[in-house]
Amino acid sequence: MRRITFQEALNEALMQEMERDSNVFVYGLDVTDHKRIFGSTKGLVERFGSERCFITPLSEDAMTGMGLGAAVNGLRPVHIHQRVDFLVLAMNQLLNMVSNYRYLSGGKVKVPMVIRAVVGRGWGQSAQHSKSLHSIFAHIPGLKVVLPTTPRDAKGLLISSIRDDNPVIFIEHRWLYFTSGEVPREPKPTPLEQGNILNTGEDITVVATSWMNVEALKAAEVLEKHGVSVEVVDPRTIAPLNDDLIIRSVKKTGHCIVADNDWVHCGFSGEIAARVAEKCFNELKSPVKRIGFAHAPCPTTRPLENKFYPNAIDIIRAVEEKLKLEPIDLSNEEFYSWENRFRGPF
Amino acid sequence: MRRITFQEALNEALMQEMERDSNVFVYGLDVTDHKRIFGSTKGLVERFGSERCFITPLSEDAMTGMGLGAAVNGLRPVHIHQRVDFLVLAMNQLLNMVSNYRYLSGGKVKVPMVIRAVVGRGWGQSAQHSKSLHSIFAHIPGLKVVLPTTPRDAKGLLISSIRDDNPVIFIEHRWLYFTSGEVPREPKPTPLEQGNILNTGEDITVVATSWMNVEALKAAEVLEKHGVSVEVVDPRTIAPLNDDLIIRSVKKTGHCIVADNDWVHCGFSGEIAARVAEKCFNELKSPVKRIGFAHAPCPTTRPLENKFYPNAIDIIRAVEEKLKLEPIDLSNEEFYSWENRFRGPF
Amino acid sequence: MKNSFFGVTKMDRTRLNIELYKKEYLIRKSEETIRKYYMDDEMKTPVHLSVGEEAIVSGVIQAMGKRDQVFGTYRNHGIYLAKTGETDKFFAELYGKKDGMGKGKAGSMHMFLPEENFMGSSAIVATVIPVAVGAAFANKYKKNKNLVFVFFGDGALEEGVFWESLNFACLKKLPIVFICEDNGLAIHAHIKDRQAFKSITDIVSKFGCNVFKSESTDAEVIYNLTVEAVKKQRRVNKPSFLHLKYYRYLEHVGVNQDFQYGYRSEEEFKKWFKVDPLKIQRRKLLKLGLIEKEIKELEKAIDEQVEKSVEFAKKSPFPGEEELLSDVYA
Amino acid sequence: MKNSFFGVTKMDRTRLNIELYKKEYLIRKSEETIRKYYMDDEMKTPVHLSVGEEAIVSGVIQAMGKRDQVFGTYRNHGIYLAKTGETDKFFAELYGKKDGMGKGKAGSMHMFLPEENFMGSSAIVATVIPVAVGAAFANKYKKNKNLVFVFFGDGALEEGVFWESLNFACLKKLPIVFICEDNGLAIHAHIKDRQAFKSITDIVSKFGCNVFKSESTDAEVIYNLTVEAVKKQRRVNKPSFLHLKYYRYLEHVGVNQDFQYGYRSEEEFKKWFKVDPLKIQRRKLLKLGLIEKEIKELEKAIDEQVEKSVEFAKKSPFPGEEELLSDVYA
Ligand SMILES: Cc1ncc(C[n+]2csc(CCOP(=O)(O)OP(=O)(O)O)c2C)c(N)n1
Ligand SMILES: Cc1ncc(C[n+]2csc(CCOP(=O)(O)OP(=O)(O)O)c2C)c(N)n1
Ligand SMILES: [Mg+2]
Ligand SMILES: [Mg+2]
Repeated sequence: MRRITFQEALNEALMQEMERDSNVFVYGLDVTDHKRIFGSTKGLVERFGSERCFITPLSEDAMTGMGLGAAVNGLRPVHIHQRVDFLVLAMNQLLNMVSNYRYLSGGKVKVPMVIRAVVGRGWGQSAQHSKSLHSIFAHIPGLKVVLPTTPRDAKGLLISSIRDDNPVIFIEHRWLYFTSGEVPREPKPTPLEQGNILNTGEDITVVATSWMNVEALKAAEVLEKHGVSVEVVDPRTIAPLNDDLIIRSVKKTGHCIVADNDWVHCGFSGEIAARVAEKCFNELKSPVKRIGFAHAPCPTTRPLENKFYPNAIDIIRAVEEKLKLEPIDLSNEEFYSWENRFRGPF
Repeated sequence: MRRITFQEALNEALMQEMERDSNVFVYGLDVTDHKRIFGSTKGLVERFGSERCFITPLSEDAMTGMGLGAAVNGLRPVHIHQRVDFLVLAMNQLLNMVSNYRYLSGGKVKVPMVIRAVVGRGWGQSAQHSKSLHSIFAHIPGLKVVLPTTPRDAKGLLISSIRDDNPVIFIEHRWLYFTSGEVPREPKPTPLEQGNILNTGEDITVVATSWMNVEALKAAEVLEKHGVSVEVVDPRTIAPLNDDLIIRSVKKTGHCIVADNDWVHCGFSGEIAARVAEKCFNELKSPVKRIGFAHAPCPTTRPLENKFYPNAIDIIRAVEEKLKLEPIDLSNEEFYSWENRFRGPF
Repeated sequence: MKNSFFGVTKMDRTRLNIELYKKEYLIRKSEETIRKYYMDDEMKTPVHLSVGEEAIVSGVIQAMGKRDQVFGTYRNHGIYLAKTGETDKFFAELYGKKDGMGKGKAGSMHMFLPEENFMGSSAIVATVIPVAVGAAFANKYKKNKNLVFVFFGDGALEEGVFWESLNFACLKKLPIVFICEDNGLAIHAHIKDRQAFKSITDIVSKFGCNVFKSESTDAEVIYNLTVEAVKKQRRVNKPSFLHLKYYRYLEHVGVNQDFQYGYRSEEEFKKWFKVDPLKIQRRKLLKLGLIEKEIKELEKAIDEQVEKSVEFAKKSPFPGEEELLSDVYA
Repeated sequence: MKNSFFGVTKMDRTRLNIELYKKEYLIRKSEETIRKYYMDDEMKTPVHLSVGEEAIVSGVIQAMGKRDQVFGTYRNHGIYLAKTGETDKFFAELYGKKDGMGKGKAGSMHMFLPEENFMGSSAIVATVIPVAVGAAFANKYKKNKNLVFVFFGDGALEEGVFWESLNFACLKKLPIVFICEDNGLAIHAHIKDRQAFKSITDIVSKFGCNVFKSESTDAEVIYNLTVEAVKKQRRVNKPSFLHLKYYRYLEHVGVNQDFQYGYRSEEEFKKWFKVDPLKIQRRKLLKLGLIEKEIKELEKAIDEQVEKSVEFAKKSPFPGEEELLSDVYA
């Protein structure tokens, strides 16, 4: 099958969905400029015109409410943010309005809206451009929260999110934009609320979100060479969360590590750890280990930033600890990093 | 010792701290009207004047930033919200500014500010006046999050929060306002970051937040009569979380229930469950059970509202399940509810 | 024989004023009914009554087209009643019953009825404004000519999202009518302690909004103003902003008067009560030639409707337990 | 012998203009130095350069009292340099080093130096405005007469919090000067595609703010305007709002020109470059009687300062690992 990048996959999903349904429109800061949200909105304004793809004032709160009103009136807005950090300006709409509008109408209205937001490490982003708020959104009933990892899922999950009749927060890691993989040409939805096994393994389960799946796969690759078989499970949709695959996997392996692209305290990693500890109570051979950001605002300088973000090595070390292995010599392993490809925009 | 209500305790703390330190000031919607935030700001404007106790425009976002600026300039603001739901309008200031201002200054500035916010069931509050966002605040490094349960703690923790050089989100359950207990007359701080054992027990640990402690104590009282001894642990400060007492308790009892005054998914209950499952891996005799709000926006109508909120009975049933007891006949127990005392304001 | 008044025949005008009075009376009657039964503690939902603002709501809504849409705040009873005319679902919702328009989940503060184009109301100040703007955006997108009307209080002007919404609506020239119902109070806080500006219309006009204002409690005046606004809006293709003053008769939330607390005076109330919307309108109907009996009859019809709805509401069952978790997702 | 200009002696005026030029030159030189070294990829922090806005920052800050406080956005290099005059901590921060004013944690976008009364800068548009208002509140509370100056871009006017902050500052008559640096762009978006209003000063004045505006690139003009604003502010006890236009020479973030992307024309740049702040100011110094050599000398002193600071920054160590978790809490 044809290979394209994550970024192209997002772009193709938007293109095809806008083609299919004239109620779909795309808006947000920067969606029509020459950078086109890391290329993901390329060609849209040219093809569909400025009524269906347009920039807005710097008014995240109102623009979120605007999307809600449009959705209630039958449109399917896709609102895009260069950084998830800008969504905290819209928290009132998200938590007080978007999430419960349908409920309060007694089920009479639908709220089909997608909010795409970019997360992830850049290049000295510092504290205000580095958050990953997925657990916060996931905490609120009524919102769906989706984090694609593969290019195939970027396309398939975005299509599903646009077609879904509920508000979906769709979180994209900027480093994933450069990854490539097989993606069907036709608009094939990936069902929401289903996890995905990215690597099959027997010895230990790593549940990872977003970019952390790439780190987990790298860890699995390294560990494989040393005879350790790691199962990597990507929940993809974290709210509502279908934990079937995760639970099944941990029942099989008996060990679980959660590598979340976020802070640990009161985050999604705690939810997974709690569920696994409860549902695999008899099978767990060791406590669930959580890996996430350091408990600090994200610092700018590279050495501290490197310590702030967890990576494949942290996962490898955690696996060794769980399975009581000798530390593997990693000096010959190449751990990639794409941070240098990012110098802005944010 | 003298007994006063939770509401009086809060009031006394403010009064004494404003007396002690002229940099402390109190502001927010409704703080000077005749209702005085359920009485907790009584007498302040009369005693300290309208420069140190004043109402504001309806501008939660700016008023939070205002507090930050005042704190950085040496004052000690206490900002009050009738409902925590109004704080979501200030999320940008809280998550992007207040929480990391000190960090980004390289430790040069201090941010001594307190944000008091009322939570809890009222009386048909519905979805926009019923949230408990403590896990969201707790997720963000740099914020402290405090939930007092007893009148003594209401006073002591508020004093500590005002004297603390960090931003503190101070969350008060409206039903607690009516509870009374022994409270020292002098301004005696209760240290932050220490849990509190509200009831000593041997058979099972219930970790509860805010009002849920009252429910847990009621459950403990009922269970006591049937020979079950329940330890109730109130973490009080949930960020940064000192889990010593909790871990020690579960190591002793071998069973743990978390009764959180919030939704379950990706919430504080998951954090406790994850920690307990990890740190008491060998001692736990049954999986940690989490009790919280139903996973829905809060409905208005009483029968559904009654189902939405967990209570002492849910805790009792959970204990029975854990300890494999026959269901206790509760028909002669009186389970109080103070909801009728609340008809507004919100 | 024509007796022209804004180019309307006397017949038309009489009919119009009857309609306005019926709306006003339905609101007043419903609110009084709530006041009557509230202490039974069966309507377990905080209420923000519309008593005093009947002229505004009735006048504006009378000027709306059938397919125009409306949004409101928690102070939404007037809007609901004027727009839908129905009281069964209304009271059932207040009683928390299955037959409420929100199956009891919405309560007083979140009433809306999409099938009658009442598209939403919110209890967080100003939050419904951008949503209304989005609905207007959709109408323009779909080129369906429907207008959106959004009601909010003077307090909403202090929330940032009001300004963001205003800017976007004006920038995109959206088919929306902003209606600020200014009672000079946010709960108990006076406007002068909250707002640095004197005239909101002066400011709003600089965003490119057509502005209109009135302190009238005569629903017909409000109606005519709204008709004028809509005409101008359709002509020059700009949003409208109506700044309308009124007096809140009762406490902010709840069913009682609250002059005893001293934050406002009963004198002020008495002044406004002299020009009570219903008094004015009733007198006008007599002047327009209706006889007392005719008015009494239409009042009685409404009284009966409301009493029947209360009975209906009381008898309606509560929603089943399964409703707690339904409608969270579509 | 007096040569009066706003009542200032020629001597004073010369000194003033030297000061202004030094500020401008320090900014330009520092930014050019960043441009020179940026591609070495050692300054790993996104930069939003102040090239083009030197007159505004220098003029305004020259008019500030020593104890007056300032706040800014991510486009804060100019403010930092004009206010503090120091470059060691500045470059060390850009290089992510321990000796940076934020120990490398802040980076370009969050520079501030409380000991020099630069009290904060933020990379989330408009978020620093209410914080500045709070600082002004504290100054008034403490009756210390210090003013707060807050810089922000034209984009900030679209965020609700700007309006909330403005309203509160005016309501409380706080000692604050709002400075909108209007370059007509938010990243690549033109102001006309974002704002429905034509004149922000017209609107702001209705909140009870003293308003001032200028399109000058002459730092002295900006200085005088600011002095006038401050005088009036102290006299009538109202906040000030300065609306100042300029042209951003480089891309929004980064060190390059970006005319090739077509969202703006090089022609426009050329027009503005004719009145480049440094050109104007240098010419003026010559007119005021300085000789080329004197100017060269002061330029050289700054050149040396900057080069030395870069050396210092490069040599400074990175912060230790323990810094990751320190300063999270006090
Ligand atoms: C964002 C927010 N802040 C505070 C409140 C509490 N509150 C409820 S109603 C109200 C007053 C609103 O006044 P106004 O907008 O004038 O409407 P009115 O009640 O006068 O109709 C306030 C402050 C709220 N609901 N939402
Ligand atoms: C709340 C928020 N939304 C979006 C962004 C992304 N962003 C960064 S700078 C910028 C443009 C700001 O323009 P302006 O305020 O005019 O400042 P300038 O860069 O022109 O100095 C935007 C949209 C942000 N940082 N914060
Ligand atoms: Mg009002
Ligand atoms: Mg700009």
